[in-house]
Amino acid sequence: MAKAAIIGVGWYGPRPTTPEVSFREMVFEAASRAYADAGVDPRKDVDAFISAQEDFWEGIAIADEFAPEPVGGVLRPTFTVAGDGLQALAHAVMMIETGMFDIVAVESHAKPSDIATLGEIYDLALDPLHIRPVKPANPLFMMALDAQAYMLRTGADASHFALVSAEERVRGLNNPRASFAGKVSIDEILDSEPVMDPLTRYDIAGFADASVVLVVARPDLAEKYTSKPVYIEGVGFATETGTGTLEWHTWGRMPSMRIAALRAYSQAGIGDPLSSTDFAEVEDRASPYLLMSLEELGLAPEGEAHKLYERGEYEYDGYYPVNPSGGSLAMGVALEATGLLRLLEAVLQLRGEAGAHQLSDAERAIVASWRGPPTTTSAVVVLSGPSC
Amino acid sequence: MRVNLHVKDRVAIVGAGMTLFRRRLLETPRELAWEAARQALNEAGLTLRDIDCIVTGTAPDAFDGVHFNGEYLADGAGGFGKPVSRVYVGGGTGVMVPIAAWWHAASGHCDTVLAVAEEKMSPAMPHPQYVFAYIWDPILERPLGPNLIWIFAMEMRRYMYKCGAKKEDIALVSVKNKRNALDHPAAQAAAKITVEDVLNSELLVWPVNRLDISPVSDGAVALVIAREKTARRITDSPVWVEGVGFTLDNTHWYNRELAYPRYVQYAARMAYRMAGIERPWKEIDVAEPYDPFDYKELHHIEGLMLARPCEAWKLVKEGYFDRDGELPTSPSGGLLGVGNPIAAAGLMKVAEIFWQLRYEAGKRQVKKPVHKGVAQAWGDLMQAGTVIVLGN
Amino acid sequence: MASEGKPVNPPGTYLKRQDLERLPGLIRYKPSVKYLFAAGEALSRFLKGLKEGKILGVKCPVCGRVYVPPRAYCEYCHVPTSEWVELPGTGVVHTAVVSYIATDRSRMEKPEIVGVIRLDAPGYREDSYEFAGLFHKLCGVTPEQVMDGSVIGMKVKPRWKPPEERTGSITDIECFEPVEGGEQ
Amino acid sequence: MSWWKRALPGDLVHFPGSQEVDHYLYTPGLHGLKAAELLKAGKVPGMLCGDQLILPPKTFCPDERLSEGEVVEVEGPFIAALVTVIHEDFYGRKLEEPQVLAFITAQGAIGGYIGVVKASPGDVYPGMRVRPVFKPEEERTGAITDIAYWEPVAD
Repeated sequence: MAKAAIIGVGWYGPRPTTPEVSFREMVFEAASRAYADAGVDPRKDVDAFISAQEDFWEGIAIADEFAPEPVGGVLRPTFTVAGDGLQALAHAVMMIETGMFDIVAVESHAKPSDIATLGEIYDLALDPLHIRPVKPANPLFMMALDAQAYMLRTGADASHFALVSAEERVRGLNNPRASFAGKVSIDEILDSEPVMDPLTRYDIAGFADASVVLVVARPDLAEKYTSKPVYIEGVGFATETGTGTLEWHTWGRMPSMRIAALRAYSQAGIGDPLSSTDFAEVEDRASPYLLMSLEELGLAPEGEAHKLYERGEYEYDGYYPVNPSGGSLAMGVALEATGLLRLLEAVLQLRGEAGAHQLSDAERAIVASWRGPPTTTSAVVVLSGPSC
Repeated sequence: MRVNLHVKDRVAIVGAGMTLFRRRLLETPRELAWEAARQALNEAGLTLRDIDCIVTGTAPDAFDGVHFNGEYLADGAGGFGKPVSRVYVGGGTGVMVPIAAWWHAASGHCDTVLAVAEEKMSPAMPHPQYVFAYIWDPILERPLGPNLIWIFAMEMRRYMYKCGAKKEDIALVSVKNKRNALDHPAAQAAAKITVEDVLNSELLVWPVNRLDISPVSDGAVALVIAREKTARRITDSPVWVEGVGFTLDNTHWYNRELAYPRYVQYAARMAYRMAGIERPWKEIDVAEPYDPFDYKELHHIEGLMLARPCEAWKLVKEGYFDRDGELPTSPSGGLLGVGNPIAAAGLMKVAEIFWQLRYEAGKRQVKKPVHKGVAQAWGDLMQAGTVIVLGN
Repeated sequence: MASEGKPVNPPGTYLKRQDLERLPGLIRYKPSVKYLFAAGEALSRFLKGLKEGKILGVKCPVCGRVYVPPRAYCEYCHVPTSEWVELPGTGVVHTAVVSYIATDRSRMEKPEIVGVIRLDAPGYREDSYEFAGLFHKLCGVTPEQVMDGSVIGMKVKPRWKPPEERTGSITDIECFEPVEGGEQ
Repeated sequence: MSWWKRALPGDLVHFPGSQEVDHYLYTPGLHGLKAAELLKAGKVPGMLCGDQLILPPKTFCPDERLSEGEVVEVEGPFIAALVTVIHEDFYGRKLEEPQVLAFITAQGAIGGYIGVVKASPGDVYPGMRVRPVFKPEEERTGAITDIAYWEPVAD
């Protein structure tokens, strides 16, 4: 039994910079497309609106002030989730399941091109007592430590990360939303300058401006609005520990993603995700996380993800395609909109509207997101398409 | 608004806890969350093992001085390997937290939820007022060098003009709430003061004097929320969440009438409808309207439809809202008396209604018998209304 | 004593200001948090108008509302706005206050009067609740006029900075001042 | 989306802004006050939750009762369990000198410290033994920065 249905999607970007629009105008464009896609009037048909954003990304203290106007939520139930867009989606699902809301709109946007000191804002995310004063030279250091822990545990090496980075960036050439795509070889990556051992700049995703809006409905109402509903069968999210205790994190693993996945799978009635779903869009803001995600999501046996990846099992035409979109490495990290961008890719696949990178077999999918360093929160969604 | 009244599961509050509210606390933000969470768990007789999900609230991050403040607090709120999410609507956050916790439980996703709100304003130097400069529109408003108090003063001035209230009428709210707070063990700004004291305190932005305003505070509050079956196992006296409502008005506050908070009224209507309340002024026994400024309590009493527009200030004069009055408001002492750690202050109001409905408020217990109470918070650029109706 | 009441013994360790500064293990940190906000199409045009001494608004094709400051969309109809209009700039004071403190709460040497100006918008579908308007400073009025209420409803107009000093900012308008003989 | 869009060169405004305060003062918290005494004495603080040693001390334990931990001295030995050499900052600018950053734990402990290891990038590896080097006593403030850096210990 589906918990909710996505009846409309709209987006703007993702692109490394969008000087032509304010963040509000960007949200309005994405929202207009989503409501047109769903055939709903936000001022009459939508019962509540959720925005996923964070103050320091926005440059505004209590940034939710600016949420209602562009999304159509003025004088309506509107609020903000400080988390990845998939967490906001989880709230929408819960709201619908109470029986009190029929249609909920979910919005998330990112304008990293508006931020002049993005690195220093990442510094502000580090624990002020134990980590920030140590002055790590790069606030994303968690990615390198996780990568090394993963290597030590599984025997993977830098060439496996390079393989993921090359594969994803090449794959993005088929995706019009992938600004960071391009042809690059494994050797080029391995020979390039390291950023933080063992990661090169090819292994770390860039940042992108984007806005994504979803229209989510009670599942039994979906067909009233669209012939192509995408159903949410399960949604889970979890936090491993706070950033105030990042040192307690299990390095080289993403326990939060495992917990989130198990919740989502149990709701969807999934035992083995590999045989019950057709493809996945998973976390990859640094290449090692793609491999870690595969294990945490149960898509690869413990410690084997890099070997299966090397064998081509997760290629576009492999046994189980992972990130047919090219992932964040090709599309960029859109701050809190990252999860929704990946969900958008999955929705388009399930609706058969993915264009040049449409999979032939796409009926059920997994989407997983992580909020990025130094956080330990993940969210996982199980989706099924109209033909499922 | 379309509201389906057939909600799947009844949800109750079964425990509450809070820290002291003070201008400057030694505890880190996550320690504050921890202390409040632990108190709430203890009061409910539970441990973290019994908790399925966690909802946190805090806003804005530039007070604590930590980006991803929700993530930073997560472990303090008990978020180890559990679903944790943070919601916010500025000052309305404190009541938004139990609203979100409500749907975590009412949807069947979680049996028990720990709802924690925290704010530590004191790290921002030289004065937390700095941070309030950033709530304004960066292009149209910040270049004018605004101070947060301007916005309230402008609203208060408009209310006075429209409703004929005078500064001394409004000051009575501050006198009442600070007096009520004398009986609150966590209170920061409890005092026996007179209207003259308010009028003679430092003039900040006419018509606002220092004693018209709640103080700068650190603090945290936590609630334990559970679905009906579990709630009845935990306690003999659960307090039911009977209605929830929330509304955001537009960002452009200077494009609308400021004398009446229609966003609070919309949120209240949503909550009352869910709770089956048709005549709130008769059916509500005790209320905690949001009172960061004294006139704000009047504004919100009217928005909550507990008094007619422009009449709340007259009723205050008659003692109607006193603890032994017809409809006691802010028996806790409110933000003016207990203190105002933004998000935590709103949740403190919900905790007060919880204690009132359990007859556990001690000296603060209102005189009349209580069955239904309402708590409300407000925030952003005079645009957010969050309302929760509780019943015993 | 029936009960002391909840909460019982709320925890927390209060610090005096001077004790805070002396705390062992205290961390002092200077943040660097800067932005360059893309104003977008609507506000960019509005700011350009200010530089030219014009107050521009934009109209909703569905409900007819005139938005000042302009937005690319109507927030009530959720449609793109269509026609640009130039407003005369005159209006009435909706509310006004006298500020004795600056942004950082330090006391100002000279009090400042600020308020909301409800702008005249010919062709605007008037509404008792919503209106075209700006938040700005007021000059040429006294604190006493604010306090006795005579400033509310007063007819005002923008006092522009000289053209060469304008930068395309809301501060290109120095303040709003009373229109001669236009009181009430 | 509006019909009047045109975006001529020079038309679009970018407006500077910030979200800064003058500075933040972060209080050390309950555990921090106790840890400060140890740090000032040139000792590494940890936390006991029952018999389990946890680094760094964070006041409360990750157990079901959120019980309060006990701040204790950790004598070591310390191991740089994970080590990265940082070559570029967030903006892709090459550092003048690469920084060796490690996750440093103690035998039998959960958690650890994030710390800078003073060593040549070619000489570091995960699992290497390190020891803290404290600032001179008169410069210590009780903060984590009292540990100036960590250095390798010859095996």
